[in-house]
Amino acid sequence: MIKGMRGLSFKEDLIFEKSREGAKGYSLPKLDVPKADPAKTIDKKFLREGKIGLPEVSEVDVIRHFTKISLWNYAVDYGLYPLGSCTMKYNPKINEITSSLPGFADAHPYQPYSISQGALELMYNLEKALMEITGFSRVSLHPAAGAHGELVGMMLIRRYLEDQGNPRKKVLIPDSAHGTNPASAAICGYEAVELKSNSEGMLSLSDLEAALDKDVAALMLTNPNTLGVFEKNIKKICEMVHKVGGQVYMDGANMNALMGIMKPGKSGVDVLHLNLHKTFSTPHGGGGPGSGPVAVAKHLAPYIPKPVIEKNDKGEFYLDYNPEKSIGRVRSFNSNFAILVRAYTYILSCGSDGLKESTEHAVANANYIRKKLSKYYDLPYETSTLHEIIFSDKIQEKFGVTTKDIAKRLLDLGYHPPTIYFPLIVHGALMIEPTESESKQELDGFIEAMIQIAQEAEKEPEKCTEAPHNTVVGRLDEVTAARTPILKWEPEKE
Amino acid sequence: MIKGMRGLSFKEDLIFEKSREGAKGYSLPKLDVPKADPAKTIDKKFLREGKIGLPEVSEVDVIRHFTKISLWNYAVDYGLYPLGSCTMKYNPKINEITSSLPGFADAHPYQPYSISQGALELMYNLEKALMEITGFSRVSLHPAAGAHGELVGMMLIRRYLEDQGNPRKKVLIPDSAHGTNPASAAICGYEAVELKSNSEGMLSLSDLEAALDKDVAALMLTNPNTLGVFEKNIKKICEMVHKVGGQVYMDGANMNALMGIMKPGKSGVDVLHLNLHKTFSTPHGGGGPGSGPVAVAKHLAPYIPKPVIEKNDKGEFYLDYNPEKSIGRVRSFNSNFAILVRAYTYILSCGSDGLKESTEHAVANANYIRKKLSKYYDLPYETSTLHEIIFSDKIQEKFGVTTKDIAKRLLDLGYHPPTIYFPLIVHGALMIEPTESESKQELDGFIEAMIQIAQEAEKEPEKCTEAPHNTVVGRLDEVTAARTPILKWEPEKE
Amino acid sequence: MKYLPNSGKEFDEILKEIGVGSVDELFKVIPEELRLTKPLDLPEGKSEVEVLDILRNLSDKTAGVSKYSSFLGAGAYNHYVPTTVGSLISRAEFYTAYTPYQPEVSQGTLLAMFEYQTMMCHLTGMEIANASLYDGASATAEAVLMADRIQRKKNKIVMSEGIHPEYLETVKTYLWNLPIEIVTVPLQADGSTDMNALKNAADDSTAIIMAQSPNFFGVIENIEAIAGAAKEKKILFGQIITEVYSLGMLKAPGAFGVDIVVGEAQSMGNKLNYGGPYLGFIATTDDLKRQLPGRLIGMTKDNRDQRGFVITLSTREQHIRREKATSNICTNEALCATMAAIHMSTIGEAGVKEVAEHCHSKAVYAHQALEKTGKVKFPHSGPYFNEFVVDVGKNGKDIVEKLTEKKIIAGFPLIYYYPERENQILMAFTELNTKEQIDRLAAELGGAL
Amino acid sequence: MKYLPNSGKEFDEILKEIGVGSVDELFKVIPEELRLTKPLDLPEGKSEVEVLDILRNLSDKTAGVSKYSSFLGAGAYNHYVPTTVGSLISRAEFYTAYTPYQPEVSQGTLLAMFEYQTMMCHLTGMEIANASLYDGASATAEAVLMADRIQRKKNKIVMSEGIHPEYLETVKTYLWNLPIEIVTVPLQADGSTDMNALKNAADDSTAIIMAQSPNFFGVIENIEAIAGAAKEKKILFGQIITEVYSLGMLKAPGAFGVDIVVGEAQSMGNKLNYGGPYLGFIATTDDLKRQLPGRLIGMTKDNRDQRGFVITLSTREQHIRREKATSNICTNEALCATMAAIHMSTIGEAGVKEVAEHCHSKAVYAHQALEKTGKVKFPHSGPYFNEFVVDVGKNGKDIVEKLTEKKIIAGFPLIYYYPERENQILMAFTELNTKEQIDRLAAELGGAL
Ligand SMILES: Cc1ncc(COP(=O)(O)O)c(C=O)c1O
Ligand SMILES: Cc1ncc(COP(=O)(O)O)c(C=O)c1O
Repeated sequence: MIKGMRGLSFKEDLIFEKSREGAKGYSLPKLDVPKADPAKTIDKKFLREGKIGLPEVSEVDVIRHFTKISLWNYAVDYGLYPLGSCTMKYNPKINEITSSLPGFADAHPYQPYSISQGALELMYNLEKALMEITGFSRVSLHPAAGAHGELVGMMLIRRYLEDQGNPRKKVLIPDSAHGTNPASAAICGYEAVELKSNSEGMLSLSDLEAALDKDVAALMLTNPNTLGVFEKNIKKICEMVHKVGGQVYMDGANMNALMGIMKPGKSGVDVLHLNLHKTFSTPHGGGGPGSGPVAVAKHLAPYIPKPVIEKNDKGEFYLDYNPEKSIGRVRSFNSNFAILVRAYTYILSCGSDGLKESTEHAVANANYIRKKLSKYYDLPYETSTLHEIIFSDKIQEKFGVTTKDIAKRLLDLGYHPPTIYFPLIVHGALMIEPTESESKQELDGFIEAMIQIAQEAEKEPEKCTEAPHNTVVGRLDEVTAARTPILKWEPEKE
Repeated sequence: MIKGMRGLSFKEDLIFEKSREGAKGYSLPKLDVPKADPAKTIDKKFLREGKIGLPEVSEVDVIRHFTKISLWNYAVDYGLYPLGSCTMKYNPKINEITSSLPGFADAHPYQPYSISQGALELMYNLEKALMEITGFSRVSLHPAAGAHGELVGMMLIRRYLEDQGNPRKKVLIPDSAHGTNPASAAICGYEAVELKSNSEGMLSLSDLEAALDKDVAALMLTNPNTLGVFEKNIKKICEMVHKVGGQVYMDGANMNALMGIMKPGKSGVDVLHLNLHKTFSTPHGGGGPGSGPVAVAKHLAPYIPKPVIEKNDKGEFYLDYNPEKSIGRVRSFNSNFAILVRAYTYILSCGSDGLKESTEHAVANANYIRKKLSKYYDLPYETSTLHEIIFSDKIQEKFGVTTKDIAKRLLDLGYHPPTIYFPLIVHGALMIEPTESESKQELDGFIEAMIQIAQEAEKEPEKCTEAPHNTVVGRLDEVTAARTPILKWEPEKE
Repeated sequence: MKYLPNSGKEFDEILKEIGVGSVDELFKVIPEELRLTKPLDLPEGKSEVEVLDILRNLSDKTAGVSKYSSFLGAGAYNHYVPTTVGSLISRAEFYTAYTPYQPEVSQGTLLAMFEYQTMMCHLTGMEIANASLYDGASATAEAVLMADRIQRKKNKIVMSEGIHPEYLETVKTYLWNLPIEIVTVPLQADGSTDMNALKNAADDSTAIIMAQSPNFFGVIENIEAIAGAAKEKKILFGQIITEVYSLGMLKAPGAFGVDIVVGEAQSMGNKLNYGGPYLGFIATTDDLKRQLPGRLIGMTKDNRDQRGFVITLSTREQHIRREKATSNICTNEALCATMAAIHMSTIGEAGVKEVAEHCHSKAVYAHQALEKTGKVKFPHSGPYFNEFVVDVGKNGKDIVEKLTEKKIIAGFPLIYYYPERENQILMAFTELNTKEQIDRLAAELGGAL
Repeated sequence: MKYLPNSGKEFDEILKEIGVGSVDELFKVIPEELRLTKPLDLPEGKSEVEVLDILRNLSDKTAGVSKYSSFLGAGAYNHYVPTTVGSLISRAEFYTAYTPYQPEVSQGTLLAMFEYQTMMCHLTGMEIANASLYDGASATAEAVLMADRIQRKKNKIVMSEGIHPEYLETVKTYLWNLPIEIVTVPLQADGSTDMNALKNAADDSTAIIMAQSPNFFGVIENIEAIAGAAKEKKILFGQIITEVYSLGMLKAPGAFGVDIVVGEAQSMGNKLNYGGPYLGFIATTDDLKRQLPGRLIGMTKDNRDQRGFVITLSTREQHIRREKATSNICTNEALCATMAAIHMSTIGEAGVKEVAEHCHSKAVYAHQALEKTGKVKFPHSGPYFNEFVVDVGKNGKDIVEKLTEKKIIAGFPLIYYYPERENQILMAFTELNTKEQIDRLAAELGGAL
């Protein structure tokens, strides 16, 4: 069954447009100390005068405003959200409960260790679990997202190489890599050098060989890569990079294809980041917060960001603020802790058996879609894939229907589109990652929709090129948005 | 701004249709005691064999199913819900938090008093607050809803009259009364006698006089009545009923028009029920649960249902299971406690000042609508009204547009319709109660929509008669539903 | 905190538009003498922070059973509720909607109710089930009133003394005012209803026989025999159930020809809530549907030939039928039923059976563990599902209070309702009671005796 | 508990359809030698009941500050969060959505972000604000990198020592690998940045001056003077704010010509969460917008001429610009920003000012109460908003631990970052600290000294 249809929706103004002078949505306890006159201690010129410009609305206004606009979103709890690389798996409800337990939610990062043992123990245990899952020697939970993890990983490599005598200059990055890879390398002071993928969608060993020299600090490799293809030469690749004294960084955004099946740490990789908000089921929140722990081989362990969690002889947990070789701080406080609670909950729930089965289901689901849709959509790479599959719009383009049109038409039919136009090396890419969270029923609905679109592209292309029709807004003009940016609300001038 | 528009919605099967053998949405801890074989102690013929017939689905299936179908509902958190008599006011979010505090949510009704003092204190305090608000001598929190309160109220009257020597036979009920009034009287073994309203929409004193005799056990009066009209002769009415030895029962469903303004207990009334799920902001939950406390004058206090809450010398709260004259139990355990927590929270939040202001805003809002719409819709009674206003479809009917059509068209425009065809004495009634929760903005949107409908009725009546157009389902065939009732799901036979 | 969206300015505009000079004018229709001249004697409104403080404080003065080892049942059970229930029920679309009188914008509630009805039919083995009643006790009273309507000329009700005492009391209160006689039937030594006494009590003037199984004392009744006796005399038979999880193990009442199944479905996804709101249910056979109290949801089509759901058979209900309605019920327990539907969907076919198996196994284990202490007796020998009576040889209330100090709530002291059972405690076991809790119960109880 | 909707049967069907005999075949592309031969060394999966038990247990071993009288601030503040925030943010539509790459089905997130951007502009007095960065510290590093891009030829950064030590450290870590020099400027006796030293440090090669106000020690800096000095030398000036509620009382940085305002907006509706996730923010002037890191939401029209919102200026971002992007950030803190938007909508214009007033009044009261004990000193005389340093004359860490036993968390012992401030405690006051709490702090602290 194709899900999409039309129904009742609601218009809604901006919260500023609902503002009425004197309306109030809060109340505070009466001030129980004398009201201080700030002008007594603070120079008047530093005191605010006049309006700030925040809304003045009541509680019911706030509730209705955000409730109604929330209905304009698509969400994992509505259905399949097959964004390749983004791993939009289902977010178990228990995670939301554990992460808001009062001991966690109300804990101040600087409160004494004596009253923080549970939180510290959780972080300690999570580190250990991630070490086991990835096969590495140490994990840092600091990074706030995947890209942050990449940056930290590159910093670790740089500091390590520096200690070896030379930080080097270049980082090799396959052309299929996520944009954050070169950006992270750049912030770390490296020149990003692109490596072409071969016809199998893998890193070419000969190209790699050609690129490797003493200036190479690292190779950043995603595995399975963003084509869903496992870099089967990974061991060899690591050996080659190590031979010239470089390090191998693995982007672990696709760990959902590997958990319980193989450990990157055992394939020669030196450092890896995880996206807890992908592989470990923490919700994406419309773009964050996430968490991007970094797992490292033994030689990099001394460099991880501070503070680090340790356990003393008495079994008490504490933070070591001054580990000797640490690269230093990469953020304030300890971590995106509430995200860690969710990931830890997930690991406990799934367990050893469940994590592996998740991987198996994720890969099976992706291959099922591959099988079912390859009659209708062009498959740019024939190579076997794991947890995601990339099609292109080659067939539909002939009828004037592009990837974007396919995506917009999918909205009408009630499904979130796949990741589009990424990886960049596939023209008009449609990158589909169903994850293990989808039932065959849901996949079949999506497949049916995709087939319908393939047929429409041929017979009634306008259905696609003019899509979406069902959504509260139609296709949005992104060009004008960028050309004359309106980045904040202003009352309409009449 | 009229709110309604069309947008993306989702089809969804029944949960049974999503069931797949072997799918699971739960997991239990491993059984830590030996697995007992029931056949050892229970005669086999009493043991279940084969399937129960419950769904087999996963957690994500459950979440998506109920999330998606929830989107087919209109809710107070979407906007105005002007159901007259039902008082759909906004439900403050704090109520949901306090009512799910662990000490309340996980408390067993039979747990020892020593560990239940907080819950008992809350009930005790709530009784006191409701006594103050209504002006009565005692309150019973047992009734689970308004109608239950009515029944209990009538039982109190009957038991009291019995103790006076004669339970009597008849209960007088104005024709404008809610259906629960005669139904409650009937269950209590009384004959319901209807009294006609006069041209002002009030109880006619002469008709009352004529109906009063020694067989009259009680008059059930709603005040303000369901026309929104205050029975200004209430004192006189009570005197008249009392004179023949009858009792006066007041349906307090409309207390939102009186809180902080007048106390029914001081107007001569003997017993009153409240709807906490109306006046005291507890959510309606798609039809319940509610709570319908009964407030009584002194002479009825000894009769209230058991158990009753008391406080001993040490200031400890307990339940008296055996008050001598109690009518007995009317339900299991103590009350719809979680609803009481919400109502108590609301009373604390609003306070003396807030309750009164709520009433004022509720009445002002209703009169604002009255003023704005009386040019477009027929006003069957000219009498001043308080918190609700009744129009009829007299003007629109001429164009073939009935109350039902107006209601269905309102759905398209994004507003929940008023209560329709009630009170029964108004032909094609539209009973509008905005409550105090609505801003002028929201009222203006509704008024605009109502005016548009009035115009459509004249110019394009099919827009109304064929409405709703925007909702996921169109007008439903209620006649067939009642003629050949399908009351449970059965797999389609092919 | 006031929940008034209109600012002072807007409020003034509204008054001006209405044409009144002050808000008091709006209340002129209320005679002066009745209007309050001073504010209600209640504290002033408080902020969220303060109200939360007060309520948290009260909650802290009340122990949730999850902080204890609790063996309380007696009609309200502490079961595992999956996180799906709380997560979904907190959607405003469910909890801030009204009764689905406008079906086109209420399909969510209507479908959930329809699914709930279907699940209750499957659990009980009956043909139709309504969309909820207040609670088990009042639902039982409704069942009796229903039988009285069906069996117009019969004016006697026979009730087993194995029925929950509060349900019995409630029925008595409801029937006090009506010309219906109630006859109760005692239990025999094994704890089940005395069949001879029942057969003697039930005669041609009997409208319905009511029995609970598992009964209040945990004993599984011989439903087959009671149903047989009722059928023989053309009397209706109504079975009460307070622990619906028993239906995961026991044969559905429908299989024995029970006419009305009624009771409390709190076990399905509803929290203990210090006694309410809970979920009264009633299920019956197709031919009795027009006498059923309460709301029913039916399937139908819309004018676009799509499937849809509506409130149906409402000519039974008070808003149409007034004093001739099958019940005065209006607001029911829809949200509790929705929770039950979510619960039963999540736990599902396998889960309901597995939970039942766990409950039973824990009870059997506890029975053995308590027996081993050598300090208690079991007054009833009849089969049980997850609840049984223990005679502790001393005042049960005292013993329960004593153990409460050790963080164990041993059960319900029967003395509250049965003076003759002074030394007896009713104990219930669910999947949430661990072996360790039960061992501790046996040890501490043994120690206290 | 496994979150796998497909039953065994369906899974087999899928494998069959794919054409593999077993699931292992799907992994054949991974070299045999890399494939695990034994399960991960982790416990087996657990049920919800067990997992909740474990996590509750860990939570119970961690005290939320609400169970204490807490005077901790230092970059993370315990403010009142209205119930609207939790209630709305738990809507799956917000928290289970991805980055709004498909704007037609993401207008909810996009509009919330657009509103958040607007509010941050108003609070800071700046022209544009982005849709969030990770946290205050990394946001500060981003601001410095931004300045470096703008002032291409300048390679020096001047930073006040009044900046949060963790922010300073983070900037150092970020810049370690780049050819940028960091010069820090000490504070003067009153606790504010030494203006002479600052003027000396800032020269033609300086890209940006960074200062925090109120600074880490709670002292309000002379933003006007610093901005003036920066302007004079054509240097950018970036102000860091960790307690955005101060903006309810203090003049917006924009009014002083600050170029970049950056920091931590956790105070707006975000829980303490033991340190994260929080809400990094950055705001700047219109002419610098193309150098801004992170996501920006813009208003536009759809093909039906309706208003709508999209991610915009994304040519700055890594997914388009790769190594030339203004930042590597991808996932940000959108949900935290949504919480802030809900918070600022609920608290609103009047509330933000009133909360600020309460915070300040409590701090002033506490200052007096502590002074009265006669046992403490205040090292800094500069003006403060809601936070100040107290010298307790003994090791601050010891004192904090001592008071913790009395359910008071007196503040942050500065010795963690400043060995020379061994006896100093940084104390913060918010609207949630009652007079009674403050009186107890003064009494107990007095007693402990
Ligand atoms: C392959 C890959 N690498 C890195 C990232 C960056 O992760 P984050 O968005 O958490 O910063 C992503 C995120 O989409 C990704 O898909
Ligand atoms: C006037 C009036 N009386 C009584 C009732 C019955 O209350 P409840 O639905 O809580 O049983 C209602 C409910 O709509 C009502 O409006």
